[in-house]
Amino acid sequence: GGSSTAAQGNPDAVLNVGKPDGPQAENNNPFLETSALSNMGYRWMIYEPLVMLNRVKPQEPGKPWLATKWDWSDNYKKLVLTVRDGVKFSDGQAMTAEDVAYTFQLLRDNKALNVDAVPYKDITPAGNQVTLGFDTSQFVNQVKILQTLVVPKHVWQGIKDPALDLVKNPIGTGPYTLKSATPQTMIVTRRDGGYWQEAPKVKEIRYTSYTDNNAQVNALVNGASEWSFVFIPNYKAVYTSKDPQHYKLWFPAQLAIHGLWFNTEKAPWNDPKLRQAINKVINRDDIFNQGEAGYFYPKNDQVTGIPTPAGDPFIAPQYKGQSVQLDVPGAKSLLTGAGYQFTGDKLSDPSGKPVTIKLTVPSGWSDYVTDLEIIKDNLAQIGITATVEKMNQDAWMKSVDTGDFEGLMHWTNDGATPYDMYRDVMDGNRYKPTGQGGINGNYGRYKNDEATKALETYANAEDDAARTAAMATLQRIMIEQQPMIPTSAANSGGEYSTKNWVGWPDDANPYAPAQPTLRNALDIVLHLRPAV
Amino acid sequence: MRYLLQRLVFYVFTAWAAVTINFFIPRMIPGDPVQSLIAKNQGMISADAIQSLYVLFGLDKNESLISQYFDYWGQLFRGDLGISFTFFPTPVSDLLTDSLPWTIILVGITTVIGFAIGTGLGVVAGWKRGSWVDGLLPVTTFLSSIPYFWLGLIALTLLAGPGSFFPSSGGYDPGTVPGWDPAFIGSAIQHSLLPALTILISSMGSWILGMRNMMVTVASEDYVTVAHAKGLPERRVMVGYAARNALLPSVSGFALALGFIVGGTLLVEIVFSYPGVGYQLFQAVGSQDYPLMQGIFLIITLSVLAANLLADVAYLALDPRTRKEG
Amino acid sequence: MMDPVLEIKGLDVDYGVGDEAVRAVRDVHLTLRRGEVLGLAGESGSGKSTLAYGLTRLLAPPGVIRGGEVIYHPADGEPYDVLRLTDKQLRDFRWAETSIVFQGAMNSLNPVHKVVTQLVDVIKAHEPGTTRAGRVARARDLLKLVGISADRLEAYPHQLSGGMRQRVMIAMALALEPRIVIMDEPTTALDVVMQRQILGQLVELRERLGFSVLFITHDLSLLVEFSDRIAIMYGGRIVEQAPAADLYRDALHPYSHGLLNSFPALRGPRRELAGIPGSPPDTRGMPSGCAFHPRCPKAFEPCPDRVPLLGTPGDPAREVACWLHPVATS
Amino acid sequence: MAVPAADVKVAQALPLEAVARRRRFRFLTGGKTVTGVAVIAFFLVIAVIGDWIAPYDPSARSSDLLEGPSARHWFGTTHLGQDIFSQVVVGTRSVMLVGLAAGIVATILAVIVGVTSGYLGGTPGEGLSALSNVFLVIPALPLIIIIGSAVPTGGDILVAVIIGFTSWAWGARVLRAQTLSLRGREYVEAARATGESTWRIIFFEILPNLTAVIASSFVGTVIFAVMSEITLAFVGVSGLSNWNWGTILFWAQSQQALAQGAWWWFVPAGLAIAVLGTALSLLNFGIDEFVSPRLRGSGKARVKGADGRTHRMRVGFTPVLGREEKP
Amino acid sequence: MADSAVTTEQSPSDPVAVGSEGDLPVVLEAAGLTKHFPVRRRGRARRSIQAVDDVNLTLRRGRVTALVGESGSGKSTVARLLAGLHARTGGDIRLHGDTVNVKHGKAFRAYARRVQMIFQDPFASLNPVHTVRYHLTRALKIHGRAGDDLEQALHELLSRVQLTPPERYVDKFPHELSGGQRQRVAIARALGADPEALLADEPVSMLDVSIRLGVLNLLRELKERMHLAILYITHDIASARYFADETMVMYAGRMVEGGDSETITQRPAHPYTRLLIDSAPDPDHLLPPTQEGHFHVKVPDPAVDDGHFHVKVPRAEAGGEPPSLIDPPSGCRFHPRCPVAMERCETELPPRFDVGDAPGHWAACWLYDGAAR
Ligand SMILES: Nc1ncnc2c1ncn2[C@@H]1O[C@H](COP(=O)(O)OP(=O)(O)OP(=O)(O)O)[C@@H](O)[C@H]1O
Ligand SMILES: Nc1ncnc2c1ncn2[C@@H]1O[C@H](COP(=O)(O)OP(=O)(O)OP(=O)(O)O)[C@@H](O)[C@H]1O
Ligand SMILES: [Mg+2]
Ligand SMILES: [Mg+2]
Ligand code: NI
Repeated sequence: GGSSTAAQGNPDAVLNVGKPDGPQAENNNPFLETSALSNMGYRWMIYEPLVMLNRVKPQEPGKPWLATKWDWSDNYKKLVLTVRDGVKFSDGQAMTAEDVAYTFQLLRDNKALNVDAVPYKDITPAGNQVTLGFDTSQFVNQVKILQTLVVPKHVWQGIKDPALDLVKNPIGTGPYTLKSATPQTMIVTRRDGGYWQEAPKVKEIRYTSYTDNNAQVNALVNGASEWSFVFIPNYKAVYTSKDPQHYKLWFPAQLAIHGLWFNTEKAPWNDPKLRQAINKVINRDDIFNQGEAGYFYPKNDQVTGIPTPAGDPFIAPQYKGQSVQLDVPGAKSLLTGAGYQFTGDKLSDPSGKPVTIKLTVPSGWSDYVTDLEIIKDNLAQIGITATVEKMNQDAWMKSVDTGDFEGLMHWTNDGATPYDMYRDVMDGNRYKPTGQGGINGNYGRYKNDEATKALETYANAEDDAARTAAMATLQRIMIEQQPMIPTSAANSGGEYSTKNWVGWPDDANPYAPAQPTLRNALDIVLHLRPAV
Repeated sequence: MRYLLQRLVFYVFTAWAAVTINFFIPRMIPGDPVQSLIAKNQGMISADAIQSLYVLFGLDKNESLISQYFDYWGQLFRGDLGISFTFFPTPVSDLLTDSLPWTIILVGITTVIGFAIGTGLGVVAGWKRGSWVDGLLPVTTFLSSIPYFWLGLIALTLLAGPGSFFPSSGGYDPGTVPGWDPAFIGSAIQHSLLPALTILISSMGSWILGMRNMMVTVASEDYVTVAHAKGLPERRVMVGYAARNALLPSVSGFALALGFIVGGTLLVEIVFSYPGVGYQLFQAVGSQDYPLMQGIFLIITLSVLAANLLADVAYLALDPRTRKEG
Repeated sequence: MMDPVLEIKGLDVDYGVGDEAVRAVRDVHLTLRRGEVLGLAGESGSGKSTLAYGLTRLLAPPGVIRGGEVIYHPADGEPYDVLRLTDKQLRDFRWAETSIVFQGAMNSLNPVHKVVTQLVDVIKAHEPGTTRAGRVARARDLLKLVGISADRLEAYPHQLSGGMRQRVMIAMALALEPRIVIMDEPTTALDVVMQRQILGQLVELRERLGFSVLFITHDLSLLVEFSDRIAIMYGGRIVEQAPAADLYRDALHPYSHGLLNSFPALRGPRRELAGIPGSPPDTRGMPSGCAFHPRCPKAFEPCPDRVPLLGTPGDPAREVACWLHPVATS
Repeated sequence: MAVPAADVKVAQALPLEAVARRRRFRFLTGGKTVTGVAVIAFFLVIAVIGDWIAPYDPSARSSDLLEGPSARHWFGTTHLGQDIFSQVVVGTRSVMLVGLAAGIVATILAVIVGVTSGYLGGTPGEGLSALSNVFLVIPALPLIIIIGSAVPTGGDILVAVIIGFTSWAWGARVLRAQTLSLRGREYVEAARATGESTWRIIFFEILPNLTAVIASSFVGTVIFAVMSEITLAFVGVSGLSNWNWGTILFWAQSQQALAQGAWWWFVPAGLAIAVLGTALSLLNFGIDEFVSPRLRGSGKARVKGADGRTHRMRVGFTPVLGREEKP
Repeated sequence: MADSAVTTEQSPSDPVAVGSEGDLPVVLEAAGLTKHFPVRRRGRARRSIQAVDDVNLTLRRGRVTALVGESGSGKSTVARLLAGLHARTGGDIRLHGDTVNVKHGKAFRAYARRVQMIFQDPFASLNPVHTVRYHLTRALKIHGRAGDDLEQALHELLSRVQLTPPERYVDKFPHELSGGQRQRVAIARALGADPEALLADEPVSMLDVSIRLGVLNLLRELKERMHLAILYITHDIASARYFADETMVMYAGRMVEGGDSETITQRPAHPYTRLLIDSAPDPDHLLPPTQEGHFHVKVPDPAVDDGHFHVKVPRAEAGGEPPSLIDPPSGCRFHPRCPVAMERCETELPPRFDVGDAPGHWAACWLYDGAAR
């Protein structure tokens, strides 16, 4: 609940959103991740997706938004979209199937804009319907396609090179229009009318870009920011305790993970037994509490690595409810069983070489550094000497790209199903030998034909049963082979204050991830009510 | 005139060399802007986007470094600084017009004030050796030895906070829209106070010290003794004779400081979330944004050179001995 | 005998204080009379400059005046001690009553101000009532006085030759028509032709304006030619003082004698020169007794132990401090 | 009024050489310089023995998470329970090492470029001078950041070398100016006339006379290097993998120590930097006074007269001892 | 007014009679020596300071040749040219008749061994950071004269310049020495090479009167003992008379008069020399300074009874400013200041004319044109 002064405190019905992204340029191109519009998140106040999907519950079908109906057929090779009637762009022109089709054409024709690399082929508008045809099954891409935002054809037709345009005056179907944009602050205001559904209560949203986390947290603490997505160490002391009644944060997991990767081509890390043993000793609680401040990247100890609860529907029945247990003796016996020896408290591999590992991390990434420090301690318990080496980010990126590392913390892709995440971990089609750069996933150089096959099956299967089977296979491989060791789930959340506005998503009402830059941000804004 | 012409040739050469170095050095960094962008977003941009980003940034064409170098010069001569990667496709020049004024106003004014106050105190300290102003020296030395980001953070913690007059971040109030209206200017000034104070405190010491030592040196010159012997009023001797001459070496230091305004304030801008060039450069380096880096380097180089030229001219104006004539 | 304008009594000047102090000028008694040129000679380091700056309190740190009096006799009014003046009084006294021409003219002129500024400055400070035009006109006249054309008023010091700069300094020294002009080696940096030009002018001006000159140099032959009276310094003390011609003909102090014997003569018979054996005393460890005794060919029993006092050896116009010439009074 | 003979004897008792030597090292007697030397010596000792005297392994985690200063942890602990006192102590080595090594690299470069360009004159001299001007124009800190990121995992020495390579230009410029003025000195000409070779003139006639300038530029570079290293570590771009004061501040900052109220995490390292910087500046004073006899000669600003009154040394108004300055 | 009496009294210690100069072997010789310093200032035309123009000079064994002239007339430049420290613009330098053309390396060292220079300022010509020992050892070592017993050679050298006992001086730094002692060290350093010719550039001008004499006497003694050829540069013409056998007068980069010292100082021929001598302070002259000075010019005019007439010029005006060397006056460079300048002086450069009053006395002045013929 809010206080009675809240409404008085916010007579203009302003919502202050902050992000620690540094000064922005006036760039409102909705297709580019580099634009201020995307960075700050006001993209979704202006442009709207065809379908509103909730990442927290990936299995839910999604809310019809600009499309009222979407029908897949021909094993996900064909999609028929029914476009909503009565939607108007903010310049007053009606949105039609033409606009939707035009948007897809833009993506198809401009490789640079097609960030998701969806292989669009046939795009045919007809009446209030648009039909998309594909050469391959788009099962795994369905979310990406349905979430596509719609731009007005009459505006974009006149743009010479859509990838190089700053779109000074963005026009979309969303409830807000851009009022002003300066490097520090961008302001959107509610449309005077003509929005296709009930207008939001928030009249104006101010997006402020702070230069670093400290400034952003400061702003949250002193109320200058009411909604943000930023890492807060010791959040209780620093943030929520400052106003426990109003200051909240919520960071639900999404279907992507962070974890410890090995170059699985390098001995002894090519030995699944060793990896399994390590999996048994990594203290995920410590990582969660100390590295991730007890909330940031949610703890992930599901044996399959699939974050819960978002991934619950995908976990094979035999693995449901199983979590990794800290088990140092178990790890030790597993190792001795596999021919490893302990001399004193040092581990050596079957060939007698001591097992050591160099863990690398970009020097400024404090949570990963902390995670690795913890892992280093954990590994010492089974006699593995680890060193944490901080290097600069670019060099680290390069070492990831070429496989020039022994162990490191890295993330995976995110998707509507665990497919994307598993694909990143063990897709043999993406394998490149150590030393060769240009890799796109599979940083661990993991090669397992069964896994590759299972991934292909999952993407192209004709029926759900085959998919479920493939998913189970992948999970089994993950457990048996442990190509990487998940430590945390990726999140999509945020900090918010209920002082002026209520109606935010939370555990009780998880209708959207509370992150101001995701599509769902619009859904959240539409849910907000002034605190009374 | 001939002298200035000579300097000009020198400046042109230096500018060329600096621009060339500025072009090649950023390209020594391993990796590329796309990877940096992906790393920055840690999974928020999917790995599938790599290809589209390469296409977007135009990095898919394999051009040799040398031909890029010549293209770059071509661009420069057209007055085109290129397009930033981080803020693709915003032209670098737009970014600079956004950020430069902030830096120039904040740091420029504080540099000038710092120089003026520091030099003034230095004059008095040097003239009245042993007086209380002289006693300030150890204090200012200590203050100027404190890393100023640290000073800034402490100042933020102690002075800024909920309800404080000093805002804790930004260049202006988020509610105001930049423009020449009193509300905005007032808020901009209010926001600049703390960073300005930090810069002032940590930069004044060296001015005081330099000027004091020069004053002590100059005070023992014969012409100062003559000025005393002439029975001139003390102020006239101090200002017109001693300080006027002692100032000369500080002029080039000051000019250089003016030149480094653009580049030297990275940390202040980070600490105070101030929307200036320093932070932009830091960001550009972090994300391998060559065009932006080069653009900022170019500005820094040019402003240092311009400041040097200014120093030359100022010297010419201040020190008649450098005006060589037959 | 002419009236005194400046009497120096028992002046002691040190560099530094305490044990480290250098006693550069010790117990100096000297009188400058109206309208005369008093030459002050002596080896380098004997304290000539120190004396000159000390009496106007212009010594740079670490110089301190340890004691003594400098009595000035103004044209009208009671004599007063310059060392007792307040800062304000001293400032007014300076230049109006006593002006100084320093050794190096290049360093005496402020390099960043024009000649006219520096000339006008001094007039303005002492005669605030004058108008700027009047002051500039004065400055123009002054330059003419020393034979520099008025168009050099707008010049900066570095645009003038050494000789011109020195003459500008002389012009400046005369700006307020002071009664005393102190000249510290005004011509050592110049060559003989220039030197003679400038000194000729100076002597002529003195005739016209009637000021007294304290002329410092270690070039005795120059002094003999130009001054009325000569005082010789050694080791911080005046050791002899006499009319120029008398001193030249018959120096009483062995040091003065030695000095005169160190100049090769340009005319007259070529003679062998003896010079002075030994080297000048170290200021930090001055010999006891007569400071000259270690180098003195005529040193005898009292010299190493007792300091000879300056006194009249018979001829009332002269004074000497040497045990060879017992003095009537002390 | 004669000087008592006893006075003279005392003055003579001091052997001349001793006096001269004493004067040479007079700059060491100033309180400022002694303080500077003492503090730097202290830090150097810590740098050497830091690893042994640190009570804990600076990276070791413990269960005392984020605790304030106590008898067990003098400077408190980090969010991982690491002992901050140990971090500061152990971190001293890296700071001193980088500072000194960068100072040495930069000084050597500055000497080579500055002195040669000053002495040689002509086209090679101008060329070298242009080179140092170019390096002067290029902003050092960003350059250090960039070069720093070009080398993956540099140790301290590498960072020092990079800082050294980017910060020599100012010193070279000063040295060049000095050399230019020394080149015309008669003793250099005299050495040439004696038949000395060029390199001998540079190394034996000119360089020794630049000692003080070189020393002061060395100290200046050390200050700059220390600040750069700390800045690099603070913004988290350096390849430094071990502890230094900058990394402590980086951690404090990334864990928002001040917002958490953990001032102990932030203050000691910052103060250590300020104290070291002050000490280095103080040393610089000493060197300055050593270089400029004028700063040296004007040692005391106040003197005590025989009457016990103090007089302020003033240019233009020589104090008259035993007399009041103002009636 | 009558001339002051001229008593040419040969110093008893002077070993060389004036007339015998031709017999002594020439050590170092300069013919047509010219040095122009380029100046880089405004204006397109490349200008230069004509510091030394067409100078002829001969240094003979065991003789002192004085070079006098006002400040900036090019005296030091001549010495530097002879020492090989400047490259000459034109002319020839011959050591024992062989043209010298070396700038560095071994050959230069060999030359330096035979021709050494003493610099003007004893305070500046010794490196403050090196001891006396270093300075002298280097001089000995470079020229391979260190031999087996360096210490011995050092002591010998110091004794030769009367710095005795040597042990007291070897380990001193220059700042611990007095001016005279420094100048002696500088001389010792020059002697360390055991040269044949010594170029002494105002070796005493910075010294105190009493010390000055000591150094001059020392140099003279060395000349006599070691038969050095010495070039003594000064603008103190009285000391040239005292010390040198032969004197040359320079004005604005050119030699204007030469001859044996006594003749030059007592019977100067060139108007500039006269100005110089008249300006020198001289207690014996005892002319009231304001009185007009006068020039004695010997002209071939039988009408004048005593063989010369007097030109009366007020002294102060006789001076005038020294000429610019960038744009030197045409003809005789002295003509703008010359009280007896004639028309041809402005256009034609006067060659050397024999004055005729003493052997070897010449002047570059049109006044003596007739005297020669
Ligand atoms: N700042 C100083 N500190 C210590 N001693 C000094 C200082 N200035 C001068 N002296 C000493 O005082 C003595 C007198 O110096 P002063 O300059 O008066 O000599 P001078 O007779 O003018 O010599 P010169 O003819 O060389 O100008 C000298 O021995 C000198 O060494
Ligand atoms: N290195 C140089 N570059 C340019 N000009 C020079 C150089 N050396 C000397 N000159 C000029 O050459 C002229 C002669 O100088 P030089 O030093 O030979 O005179 P000098 O007769 O020795 O004078 P002084 O008696 O003052 O020592 C002067 O005008 C001087 O400015
Ligand atoms: Mg003096
Ligand atoms: Mg000379
Ligand atoms: Ni006559």
